[in-house]
Amino acid sequence: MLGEGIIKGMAETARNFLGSYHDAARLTTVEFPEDKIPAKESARNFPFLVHDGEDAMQGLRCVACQICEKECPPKCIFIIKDTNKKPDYVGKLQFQPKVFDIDVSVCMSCQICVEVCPFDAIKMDTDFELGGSDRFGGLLLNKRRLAKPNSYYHTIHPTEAAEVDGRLAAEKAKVEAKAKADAEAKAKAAAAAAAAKAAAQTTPPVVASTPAAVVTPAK
Amino acid sequence: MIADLLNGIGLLLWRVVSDQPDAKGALLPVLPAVLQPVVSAVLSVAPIIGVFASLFALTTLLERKGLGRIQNRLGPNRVGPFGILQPAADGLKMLTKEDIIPRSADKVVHFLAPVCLAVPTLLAFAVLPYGRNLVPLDLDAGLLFFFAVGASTELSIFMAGWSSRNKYSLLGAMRAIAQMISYEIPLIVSSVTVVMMTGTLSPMHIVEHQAGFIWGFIPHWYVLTPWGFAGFVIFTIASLAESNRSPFDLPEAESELIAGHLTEYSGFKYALFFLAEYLGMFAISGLGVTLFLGGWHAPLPGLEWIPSFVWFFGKLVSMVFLFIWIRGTVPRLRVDQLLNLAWKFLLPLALINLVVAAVWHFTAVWTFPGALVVRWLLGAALIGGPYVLLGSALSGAKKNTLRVYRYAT
Amino acid sequence: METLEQIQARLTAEFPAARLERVANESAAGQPSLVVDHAHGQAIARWLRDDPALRLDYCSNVTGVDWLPLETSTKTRVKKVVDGVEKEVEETVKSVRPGYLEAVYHLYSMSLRHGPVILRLRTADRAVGAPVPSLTPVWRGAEFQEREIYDLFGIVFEGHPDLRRLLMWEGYQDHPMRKDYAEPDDYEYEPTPHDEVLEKAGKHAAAEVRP
Amino acid sequence: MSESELLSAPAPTAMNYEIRPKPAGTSDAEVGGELLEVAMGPHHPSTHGVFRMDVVLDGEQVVKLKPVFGYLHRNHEKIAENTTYLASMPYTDRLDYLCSMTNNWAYALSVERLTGLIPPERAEYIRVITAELTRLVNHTCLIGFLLQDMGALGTPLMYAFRQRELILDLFESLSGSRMMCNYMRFGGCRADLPAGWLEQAAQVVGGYGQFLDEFQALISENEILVARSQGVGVLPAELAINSSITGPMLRASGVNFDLRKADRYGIYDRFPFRVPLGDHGDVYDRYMIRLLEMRESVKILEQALREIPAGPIIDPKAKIRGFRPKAGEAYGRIECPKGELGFYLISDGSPNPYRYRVRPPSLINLTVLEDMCLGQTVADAVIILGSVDIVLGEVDR
Repeated sequence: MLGEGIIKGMAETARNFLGSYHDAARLTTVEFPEDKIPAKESARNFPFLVHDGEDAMQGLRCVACQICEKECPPKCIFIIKDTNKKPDYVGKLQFQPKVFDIDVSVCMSCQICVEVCPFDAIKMDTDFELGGSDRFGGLLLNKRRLAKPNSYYHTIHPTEAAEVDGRLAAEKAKVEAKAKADAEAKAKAAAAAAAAKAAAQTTPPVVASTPAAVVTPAK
Repeated sequence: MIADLLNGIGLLLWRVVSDQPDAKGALLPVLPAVLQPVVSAVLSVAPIIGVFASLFALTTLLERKGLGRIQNRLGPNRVGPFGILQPAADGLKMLTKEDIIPRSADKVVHFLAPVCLAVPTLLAFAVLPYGRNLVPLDLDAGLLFFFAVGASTELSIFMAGWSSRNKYSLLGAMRAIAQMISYEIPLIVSSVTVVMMTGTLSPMHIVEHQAGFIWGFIPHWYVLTPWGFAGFVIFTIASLAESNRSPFDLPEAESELIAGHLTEYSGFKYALFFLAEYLGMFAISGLGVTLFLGGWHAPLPGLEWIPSFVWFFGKLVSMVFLFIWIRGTVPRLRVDQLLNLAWKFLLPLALINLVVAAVWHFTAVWTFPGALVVRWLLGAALIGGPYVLLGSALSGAKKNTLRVYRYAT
Repeated sequence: METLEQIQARLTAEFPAARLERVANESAAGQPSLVVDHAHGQAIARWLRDDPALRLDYCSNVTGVDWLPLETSTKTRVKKVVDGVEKEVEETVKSVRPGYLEAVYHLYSMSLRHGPVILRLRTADRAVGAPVPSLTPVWRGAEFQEREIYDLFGIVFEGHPDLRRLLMWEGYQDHPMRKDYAEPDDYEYEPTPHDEVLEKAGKHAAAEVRP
Repeated sequence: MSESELLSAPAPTAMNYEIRPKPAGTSDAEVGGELLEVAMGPHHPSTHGVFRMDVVLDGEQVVKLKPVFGYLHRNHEKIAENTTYLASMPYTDRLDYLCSMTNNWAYALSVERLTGLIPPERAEYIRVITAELTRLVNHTCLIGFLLQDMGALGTPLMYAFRQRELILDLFESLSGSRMMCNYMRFGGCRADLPAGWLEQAAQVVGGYGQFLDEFQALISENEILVARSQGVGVLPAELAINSSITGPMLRASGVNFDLRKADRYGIYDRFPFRVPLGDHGDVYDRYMIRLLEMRESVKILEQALREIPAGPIIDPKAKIRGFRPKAGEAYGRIECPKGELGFYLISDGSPNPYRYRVRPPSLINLTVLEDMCLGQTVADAVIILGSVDIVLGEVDR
């Protein structure tokens, strides 16, 4: 009959009208500045640079390898290598960025820089309340503004950060173990050499010394 | 003198609130004779403008809130507590916007159009009875006056559309003309049934005819008779079209014609159109309340102590809420379907409804027990049959049916 | 579905005069294609569409490719008489394959659910406005895509019913998808770290001043 | 048939690009009035973005309609040819910005065709789940937009968006972004499902049936909707096939062609879903087909969420840095919610594709826009456009 469908529809809208007063599944509005939905762990907005330790500039994990600059789809990363090196987390001397700029007016939050970074130096931030009055300079973030401590990374992406830290620690342990083993082997070799030298005076050496097996921690 | 004046004002207010006749008579004799006609006019006009302008503000808020709730949103709630000051903010925004007149527009007509729309709309309020003794102008041919004044709004919409020199405006204006003229007819014919039954064109008397209760508790409103119900439905549909409300908002069809005749209007002029449209909606709802919903009569016996205008405005707001509810539910008709609905469905039904009303009138002499029920059923059958037939003819002409779909695996 | 070899054999039988060339595809997809000559392009397309065994009624994808002139050097060992002695000498032969533009059609069959058969139409050279026959009369679905190729590559489709630019505006001169397209540098500049744009614009301005 | 006969055979559709003769029975306004040319768009509320239709009207009746594109053109293909394979992935999100997951998949699938990478089982399941969720998102939005175009003042749209948000939440917790997911990678997916995701997804999917029921009750039987959309914008099946129409629009015309069935890409052969087909090819069928397809998607999702195995999510051969496919070309296509989304890639062995082409279903589905609109009114043209389901990011690329 004519009008039946309209009446059905009106019943439906009435149900929603009433439902919006008592059913939270219907009235899903979150009134933003007062209420906020906590950021999801995987959320991403703009990248930031992770630093270890207190001093942001000293602790930057970035080694200015420029892979992210090359892979960035909209080409919003801008890096100049510094000529002086600084030690990284395992103590190896690495380059550091002299300039590390991200133009967030161009950045499209794709996370590819994070994926391609071999050093876990760049991660995605979840902060989205970034309003500002300067349209040009304000949106060009330099490395001081980009640098954020590892503890911050832990607060926004706890699972991922723990995993990264574990990996880095494992790597560090590996390197340290290797260094230790190397040192031991060296000492051994030196001792052996000394012994050989001493022995050489009596008998020629028979067995070449082998370095001790390096214990590699499971990854 | 001052004491007399204050006394007069107090008495006037008391008479309004307590539904006593001749409220103005309480104040006017206090004043000098020269002032009396002027004050009398002001006393009639100022409350109408004041009350309906604030009702307009309230309705825009109610509409936005109601639509919001229907759509599972909160609606405006930022300006003032519960967003109550939102209309003020809207009004301020409208007033401070730049008034743009397109370079190629007909400037005079472009300016006159909103004025020409607002004035007759306000005039229509003159004949509506708001309370038991509260009618600004008790014209004998009040209904005629109402329709005459209401019909003149079409002109201003066409003025707006034509003078804007915008293709969308023109299309919107053409639609508006076709729509409003077409729906004027079912609107009037459905009202004529009431005139037939009451034998008067005065809204005041029509309301008085609906006094009393059947069996002591069913109000004697016309909407509760078969012809009255059919008439009320036709009247409501036609008044939706007359006030350009969804699903008949074709003249300003947002998704097709941007804003139709309003495309080139901004600022205060736009606000005036907006105001006039809502005032038109109130006026026509007010007429609907007067004709079919018993005007200012209370719905149940024993509630008469509540001032009668409360009932009137309560019913008016309910009508408006119905309009909002419909707006939140249905899509828009197409222009040919709109005209088909008017000419092939509403008009024949309204004419048949005249016959039903006549039958109802002449069977009033039946006095056997249960006569009322029999009359009711007879009337319902007389109008319901044509409704079903015309309805299936209208929707079945194109074999519009609910379809069954096949599936491939 | 028949292999491309079989289709080619049947096409050769049907159109003895047509020049057909199979293009191998080294990728894992293994979708070889068939280069069709201009004179028989439409007829072959129609035949492919209407042949009951193929029924390639659906032209899925039409696109252009700009092949730059390719310089290939092949090393060959040639026997040569050097100083009266016959010797085997390695010689590098440089050959330049001329550039051309190409329209690629991916054809499928909706009714028989197979495909793709890939047709290629090649222009003689990379000149703007080099023609190929349009296949829009055969598959309406090619209409916008051929317009797009005309717009972005500059291939003219002969027999296309409505060959206008699709994405760029009327009056635009260049064809942006060509490999030698130079970006314009006259658009509004906003300071970003991408100062190369500014640099380029400066150079452009300087070049305009010089002559 | 000989060659000359073939050449002279008439094309299956009239290709007269002058003002076409009006369809029989619609012409009654020959009273010497002038035609009205209206440029609908690019700033028009219901052209779904910056699309323009140059319409010639006789009264309210459309006698000629030419779509004009390019207002959102940014030469996506050129950008992709100047950057690495991986860096194009986030750009594909922005093609059809409602369906980034399926765009990702189509691109990843094409690259997998090019290189021979094989995604592991779990990744295939995740792809099916996200793609079907995307289909729900897209169809939900579309019916909302379509009804908005029809003049239903936002109510269906808001209900649709309310439901869509739930899925976007899922996407956010999976990929980090609600719409620009950038989730799939060549040979798998980027990140594994977070803890509790499957349960949350099952809950959302479980509630979808109720939403669809409510939506149907709200509007599907509405007389105005029925009157507005039945018999409007009819697209015959032959014309649809010849014009390369794909997706729900094709199926509404009664052609049984769904790439999930025809190509069986991914692991779609494991899901016994059905393909709804329309018989009339009008706007109502296109609307209903989408509603019915959503119900099938819900079934697929329920099965996939139940059966998803544990395991790796990316092919171990996949390289994130220094990705250089062998020279060659590949065309991969999937059934994205709007139709067939294809990526055609030519590699010359360098890190950047030599040719990168998107086959945009939105654009190609517009081929028949004029045919569907002729003889209809302006109001119909708007809903016909709405029923085609275009996203300008994809049309203009």
